[in-house]
Amino acid sequence: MLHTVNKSSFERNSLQSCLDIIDEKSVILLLEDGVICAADNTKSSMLAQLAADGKVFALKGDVEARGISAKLAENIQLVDYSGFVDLVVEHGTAVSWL
Amino acid sequence: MLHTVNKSSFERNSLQSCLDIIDEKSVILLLEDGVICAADNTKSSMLAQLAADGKVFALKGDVEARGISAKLAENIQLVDYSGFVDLVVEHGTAVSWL
Amino acid sequence: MATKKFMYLNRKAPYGTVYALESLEVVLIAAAFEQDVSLAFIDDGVYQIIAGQNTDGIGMKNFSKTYNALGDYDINKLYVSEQSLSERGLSEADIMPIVYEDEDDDWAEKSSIKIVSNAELTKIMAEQDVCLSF
Amino acid sequence: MATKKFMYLNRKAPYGTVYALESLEVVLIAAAFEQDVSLAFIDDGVYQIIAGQNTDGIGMKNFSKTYNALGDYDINKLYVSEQSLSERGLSEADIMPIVYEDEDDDWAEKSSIKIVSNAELTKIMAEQDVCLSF
Amino acid sequence: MKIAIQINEGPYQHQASDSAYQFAKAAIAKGHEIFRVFFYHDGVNNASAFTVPPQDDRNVINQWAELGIKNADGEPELVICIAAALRRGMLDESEAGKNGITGNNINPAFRISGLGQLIEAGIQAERLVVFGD
Amino acid sequence: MKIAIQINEGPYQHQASDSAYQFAKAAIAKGHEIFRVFFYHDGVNNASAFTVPPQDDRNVINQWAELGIKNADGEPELVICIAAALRRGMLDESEAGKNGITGNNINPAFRISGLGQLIEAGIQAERLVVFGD
Repeated sequence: MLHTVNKSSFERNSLQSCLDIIDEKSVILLLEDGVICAADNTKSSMLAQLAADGKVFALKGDVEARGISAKLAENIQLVDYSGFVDLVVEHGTAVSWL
Repeated sequence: MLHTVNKSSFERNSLQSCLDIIDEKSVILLLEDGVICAADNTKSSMLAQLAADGKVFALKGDVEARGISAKLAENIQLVDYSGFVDLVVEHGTAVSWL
Repeated sequence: MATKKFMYLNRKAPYGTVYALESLEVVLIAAAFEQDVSLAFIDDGVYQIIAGQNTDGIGMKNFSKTYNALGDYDINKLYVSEQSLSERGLSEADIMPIVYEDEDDDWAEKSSIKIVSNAELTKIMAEQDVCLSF
Repeated sequence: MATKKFMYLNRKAPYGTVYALESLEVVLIAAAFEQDVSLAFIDDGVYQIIAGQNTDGIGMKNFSKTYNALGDYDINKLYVSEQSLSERGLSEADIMPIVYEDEDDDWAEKSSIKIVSNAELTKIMAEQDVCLSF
Repeated sequence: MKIAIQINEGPYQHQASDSAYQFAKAAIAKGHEIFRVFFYHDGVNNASAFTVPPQDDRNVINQWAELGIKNADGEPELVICIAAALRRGMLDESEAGKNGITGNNINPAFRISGLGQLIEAGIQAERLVVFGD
Repeated sequence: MKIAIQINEGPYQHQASDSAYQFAKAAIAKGHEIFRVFFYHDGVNNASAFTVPPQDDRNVINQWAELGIKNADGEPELVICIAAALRRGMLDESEAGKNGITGNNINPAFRISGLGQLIEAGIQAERLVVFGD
């Protein structure tokens, strides 16, 4: 499955809720304000293991818009909208944590 | 000052942000989904001391709508909209933590 | 038409936002399409089905009774997160009775509410074809 | 007309929602009213004034340069939460330069950005007459 | 006391407008004056003349209209922000004409004006209360 | 692949509609089919024929209209939920007439229909992606 998270983990609980449920075959795409979860900060440990496993993606345009391109945590993979489409196609059911 | 919080402390960080800044002369009114912060739950300790000091109010209509009238934490004072108006009048500047 | 598994993911409290009400409106329509329908109540979404809601004081429509109709529409898989309940100081006893009549068991009345662990939710989620989030 | 102290409370990241942009639009209008204006950037609001924003990839207007105009409007009290910055792995060096010319100091160019502790924010907040939240 | 209100969200999606209405009604009942209600962001959608809510639900727009919040000159003090309104497709006859749009959709209990009206409300009123998401 | 989209928020206030548009455009560019875009909740406000955004900003409604998402019969597959639309003051000529409202405000690139269209999109499309707040 593809799980999408579009809110900052500082503002909302949606990333944590996603992490509580996600299975080992799933990947996460961070978009909109959700890219704040991809920055190197005090909450980065939430995603560190999944990122190391190659399962965390962030939308490049949203990362750049928020000025955090040079501040990403390790192992975050950037994708553009075309890559977002590929993730949807490849990973089956999409679950949005709104 | 009167600080209003209208979101659940499980969903958002707004109650915590308010608590980081509030001064000893201020009171808090919980309304809308913010009344979830007034329930007796694993986050009740956030408000326990302020509530004991008589500084935490919750909007009765919102508490009843969410079915938690019998589940409130200690020392939460219920007010109706008329009481909300009184709080605004009595406590000077109103700050909304949206 | 092929049958698909539809999950309705409810994570928000009622009344503060419209999502709970309009999600329920979709579910009622969905019943006519004879798909496999599940509802998940996670996070503050558990407040949608708490007993004793009374909206007289806020001037909004109390739609909580509508959940009782779900059984009549053959929608009887309401998964409620055990973790979300307990964090909020709630338990199964706080949830309103929502029942259905089991046609495979001589129309015995059964509860549609299933309290589930995160591990169970993970498994249920993994089986879905479509997830509608609100 | 009496002068009042107006606080603009910014707690949301830019672009994900419109609040940052429309808050800035109010501030620019507010300048004409010759009130005492302060802006607070707390929580994800600190991302509103981070350097190097580039919106080419999302098709939205990059309005971050507009903060530079605030000095020309005599708006030069931008309070940024130290705690919010450090939680997010950010520091003053990550904030775009936003300056004003101090008429009381031979028009010397000074920074409008003031990094403040929670205790300082508490004090600043307590002095306000009006708080606009977005 | 003179009280002003800012509303950041539209009708039905968020409770903001409902809460603000209940607050304003209670304030008026206690003898206070609602100096102005300023609708900003999606709040401008509260002024729609086109809403048709379900018969068993409240009509958020009519509730505001019935409160009849006006100034001494009889002008409505339910004010929607022009910049926010244009962006979101809320137009009175004058704005529609200026922008070459056929049709308009503002309930006459509301009026369109600039952001200065929000600042002015903050200055003139003794309290300003913000309702949002 | 056939992909359907659900959008829960209106234009400008939230990025949801922008993100969905960029996603849809990219999907079409890769040769996928956008089976339907279903606008629910405040998402119905994306269909406004009255929006006048600032000249230096994008026009969210026109962007959708220009994508020209249609079915084999040439009908728009930008569909707004009728129940959500009526509540929020989004009316086409037919609904305005039925409800005694003078005026209508739906961009012709969109059409109003029932919630069944969302379920049908979930059944017919191979993927459904939800954009919201």
